Amino acid sequence: MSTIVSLPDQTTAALPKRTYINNEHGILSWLLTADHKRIAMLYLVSITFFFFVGGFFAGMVRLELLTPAGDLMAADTYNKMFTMHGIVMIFLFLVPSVPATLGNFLIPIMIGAKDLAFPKINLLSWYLYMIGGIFVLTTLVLGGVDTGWTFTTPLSTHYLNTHVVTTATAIFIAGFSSIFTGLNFIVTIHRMRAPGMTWFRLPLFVWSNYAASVLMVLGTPVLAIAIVLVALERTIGIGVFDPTKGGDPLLFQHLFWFYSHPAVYIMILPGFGVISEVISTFSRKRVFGYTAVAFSSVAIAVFGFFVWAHHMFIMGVSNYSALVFSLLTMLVAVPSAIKIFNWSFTMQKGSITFETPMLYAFGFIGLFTIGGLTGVFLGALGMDVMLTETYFVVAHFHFVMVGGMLMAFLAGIHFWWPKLTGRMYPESVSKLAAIITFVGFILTFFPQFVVGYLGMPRRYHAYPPEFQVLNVLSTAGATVLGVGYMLPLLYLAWSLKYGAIAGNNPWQATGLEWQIQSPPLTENFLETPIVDHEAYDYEWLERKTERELQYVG
Amino acid sequence: MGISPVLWEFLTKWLTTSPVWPREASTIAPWTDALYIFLWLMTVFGVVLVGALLFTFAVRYRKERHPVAVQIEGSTLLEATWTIIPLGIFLFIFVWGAWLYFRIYNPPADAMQVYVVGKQWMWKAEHPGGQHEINALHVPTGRPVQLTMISQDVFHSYSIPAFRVKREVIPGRYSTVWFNATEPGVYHLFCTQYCGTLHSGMIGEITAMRPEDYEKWTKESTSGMSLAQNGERLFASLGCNSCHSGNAAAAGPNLAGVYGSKIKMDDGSEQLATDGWLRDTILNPSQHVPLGYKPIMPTYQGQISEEGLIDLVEYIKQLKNNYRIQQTLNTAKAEDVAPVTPDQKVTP
Amino acid sequence: MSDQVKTNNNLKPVDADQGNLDMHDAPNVMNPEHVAHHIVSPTVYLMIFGVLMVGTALTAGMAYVPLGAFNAPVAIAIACTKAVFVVLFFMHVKYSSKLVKLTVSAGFFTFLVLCMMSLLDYVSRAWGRW
Amino acid sequence: MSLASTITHPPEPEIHASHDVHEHPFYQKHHFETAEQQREAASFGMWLFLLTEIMFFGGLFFAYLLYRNWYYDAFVSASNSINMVMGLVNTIVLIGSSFTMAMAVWSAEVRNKKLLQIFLLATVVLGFAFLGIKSGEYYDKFAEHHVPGASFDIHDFVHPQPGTDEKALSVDMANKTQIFFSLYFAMTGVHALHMIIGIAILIGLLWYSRSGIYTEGYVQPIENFGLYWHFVDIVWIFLFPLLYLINRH
Repeated sequence: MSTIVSLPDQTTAALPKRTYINNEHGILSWLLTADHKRIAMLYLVSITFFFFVGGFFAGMVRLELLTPAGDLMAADTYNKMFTMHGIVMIFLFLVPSVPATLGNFLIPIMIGAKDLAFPKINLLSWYLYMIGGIFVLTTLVLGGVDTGWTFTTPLSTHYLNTHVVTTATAIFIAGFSSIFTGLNFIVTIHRMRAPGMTWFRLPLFVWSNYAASVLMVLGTPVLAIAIVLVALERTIGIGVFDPTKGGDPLLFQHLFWFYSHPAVYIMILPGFGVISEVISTFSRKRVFGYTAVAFSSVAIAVFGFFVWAHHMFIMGVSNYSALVFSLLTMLVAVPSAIKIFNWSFTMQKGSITFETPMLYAFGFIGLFTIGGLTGVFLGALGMDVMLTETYFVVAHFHFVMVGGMLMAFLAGIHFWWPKLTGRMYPESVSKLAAIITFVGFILTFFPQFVVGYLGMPRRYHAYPPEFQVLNVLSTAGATVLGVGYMLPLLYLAWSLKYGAIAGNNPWQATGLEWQIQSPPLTENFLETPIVDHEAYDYEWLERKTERELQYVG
Repeated sequence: MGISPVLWEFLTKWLTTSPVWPREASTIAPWTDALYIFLWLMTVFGVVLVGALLFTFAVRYRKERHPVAVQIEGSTLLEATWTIIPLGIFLFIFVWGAWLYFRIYNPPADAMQVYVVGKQWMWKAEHPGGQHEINALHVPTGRPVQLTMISQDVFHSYSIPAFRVKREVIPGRYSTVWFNATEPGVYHLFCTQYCGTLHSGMIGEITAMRPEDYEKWTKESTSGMSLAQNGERLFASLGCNSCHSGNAAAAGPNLAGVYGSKIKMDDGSEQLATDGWLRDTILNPSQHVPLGYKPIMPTYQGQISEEGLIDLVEYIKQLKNNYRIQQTLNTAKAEDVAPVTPDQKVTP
Repeated sequence: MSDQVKTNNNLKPVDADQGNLDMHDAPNVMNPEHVAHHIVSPTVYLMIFGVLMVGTALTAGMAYVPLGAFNAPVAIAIACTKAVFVVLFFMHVKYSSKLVKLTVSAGFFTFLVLCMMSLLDYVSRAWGRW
Repeated sequence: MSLASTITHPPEPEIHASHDVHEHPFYQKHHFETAEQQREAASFGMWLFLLTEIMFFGGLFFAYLLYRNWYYDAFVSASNSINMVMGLVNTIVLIGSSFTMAMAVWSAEVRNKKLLQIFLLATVVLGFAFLGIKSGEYYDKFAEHHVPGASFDIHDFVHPQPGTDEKALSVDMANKTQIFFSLYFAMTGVHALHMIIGIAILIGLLWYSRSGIYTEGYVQPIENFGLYWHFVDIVWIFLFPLLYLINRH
């Protein structure tokens, strides 16, 4: 099979002498760094850690559900397991995953800047993330929390004896980490673009991270205040959400979902950006309908703020407002459809090769299509009555977040691994991992659609025996999925030392990040680059390569 | 070559006992299923379409066959196509879904009433005739049944998958759901909103019975006191009757026939007397002062349980005239109002 | 090297679209079209301070005038006026770039979305039988 | 050397060392092209942060809006029970501190170190004055058992002091005053927290202003802090009528 990978001659190639990695030495040079690339690496290590922590809880949940009886662990232990799974995965993995690692590393380079606008705030946001993470781990050590990641009042405020306030603090702090990341990105993208780098020359990865950042900045504070009020209600006993004092528990739901619905776009939008880059590169073709894809990201960000009450259709919002929110939910589905078709048509008349990131991107498109369309099920009012709070929701959410976001994250990690580290990952084993992940994913989550329509509620510790077969399939799939996620951890670690030297531009991609050495210098560019070409202009790349050959020759 | 017994058992179990489609046991179920099937057809269509595009392009334009890419900017016509067509489909689904939603949550006027109180971690059902059930509900087939539900503590959710209905049970206010069972049988009842440690234990059985069987069951399981009778006793023991006596000079308004009517308030607004409104007037009387009355009614917040409130609401709903109230006034002791079965306690 | 930087300064914005989306984005090496740093004079500050004091007196006084349902809108209107003065002059938004103006309005817009879309639920709960 | 190849083939680091030949102000960070770019980035960043603050307070303001409409009578009585004069004085103090802060920014812009320090100090003093009055108010509420929680008591609202023209609330409505006080303490508490953080930063700025960096062109920290301080002022401009002035009589 043909490939576009063009590596330097391995016998003579070496990593660049001076890179952001070897610029300074010692643990302090990492912990006190202001370099966005180093902070990205710190994030990469920490979110990987928390991903496997969250994955462990997921494994325990699946293991418990192997049998209908609640026999592996006690009910409250199980409740703690899925709560910790949700909190760790959402606040400590999904929200920061692509933006804080790949976005942090690449956005300044892609727009031709030397760093993010506020390097110290960038470092601060990593520390806030870590403090949030430590609070979550503290909760674990103290005995866990069992509110579910949604913190439904009055359950979380009055009826649980677990460490709700510690967890609330964790989420509050981690929330500020994400606010600062988003703030930094927005300022950087507005103010730090290189000469000639107009808005419509930005790579789509930058557009989608920009849209996600807007959501972070505007949405997260509302979650923060809601969580503060929950903590105050638990500790002091104020009564804003307490029905016995005249408060409205639905107000908490409104405030919570005002953030937490846009939060799913915070999670998925950067993934969209990765897929745009990957599909374009391996099709050697400009993204079909660049402006449509860019504006659909913005449209998702804007519409994302108008649909939150679709999480509350049966919770007692008025039926009239349910109608409005359902209609708006249908509208927000359209930009995602636009993206899917544009990615597909990007491949048309391309010159396609099938490296690992491309396989993950294929997986992403397939799974995200299912995940997105099953979201329409839940947005349709009458259907939502049957499906909400069942495993159908769980399956839908995981199709979007794991099938979509995690696939995109892995695609991105493989795609930019040569840039991050200067070395290639091993191609064949990574392809195998991509396929295992895909198969394991389908096996894990597809049965959950079926069992969800049968009526199996989510967050159930024990369930009626007739649901067992589907649950067994799901648990079996989770095992496969686990292998699929362990593999990249192992071979990527291996490649740090033994991977082939990647050279500047192994994929022959057009982004500015591929025009500099890998791994990059601390200052990214020696001279501020001047951009005189559109994004994904492969002809420009060809001309440039020719010129360089002449120049060198 | 023998097959592993574990695998064998798994396979047979799979084939024999594992449903992949929930039973259709209410009038709404086929409609929900129709939308569900339509949505899956749309999903399959979408996935096949995208899959076919990806596959065709991947085969036709792979590097071996198509070494040089042709750069295409995009196409406004195509963009418009895949904006407008999905939008049309989604809007069609919106209309269908909204129609179904209003069908599910808009109860027919003649529906039979059952009250449900949710608490950690059990469901209490109360029939107007005085039948009390825990984690169970008996309903007749062929007749619309409306549940009026409230939670004593946290959010719960009353879900009957076989009937395709579900509604959140909220602390502090009534929510309702209705269904019309078609098939006699025993069905799952789940609490689907996470409600604490024993969330997965908050389950029960819905028994749909033929109307004649249901009649029989009603007779056999009555406690002897209807909810309205309980309500009447509470009404007297709490002293409600002293003001709401129906006399022209009474300090409180006449309650007979009040249910379902629109009431003029002293702030000029009109309020509709629903179940939830009646409940709220007992707990927050100062927010519901009718025109021409003084805000003198004390609150009964914390003095009546949700079950007691249901009894009172049911009593007021059934008051067609003031005869019963007059009766309670004429009786010296509240306890003597109605015959009391020994095992029934007045809910304080 | 410095030669090259100088030639960069002469480079005109390449894309006409640049101006439309964001009047003010490219780094200022390239794009001289940014709002000059405007120093607001103490006289202006003092005048605004006076306006705010008058507003405070007015809002406190109006609270004692029985206007029925109009007390709240009047109080909010006065508060909004005061806030606009602070934003425009103390916070220099009057002299700032369009981007800052856009940011301020985006904040209030999102706040309005939160209020209006939630109120949509609360207001319509009382309608109809369910 | 073509432009494109500059990007691709960076010159050797040795050459690079001599790059920074043109003059930069001492406060310009290396990753900005000009001081002006840095200033605008910082100011835009501050505005974005204030955007998040709007949404942070926004959740509280929405809760207030909702419950005020639900429990208007309780809100009126509870609002009348808090000391309006203290609130008014605090409004004047805070607007005054906003004025001195604006003057501090001006002093930095015209590079007058002495004036800058005076105005910063005045802002600190006024900030403390605000907090002092606020804590007096909190103390009153505490003594009256108006702090939500276990010791909350509705007696004052059910049986108002004779002699005042305060309307007696029925018990069920009086219970709702707890929601007012919950919001009162949450809103003024979060606001006071912002004041405390602000004063801490102010003291820091005052300390560093001794070296004169802010009066030699590096106006940005003063200016950005000014934005924050004015924002806190704006929040109070709304809190004052909303919490203290509901249907006063």
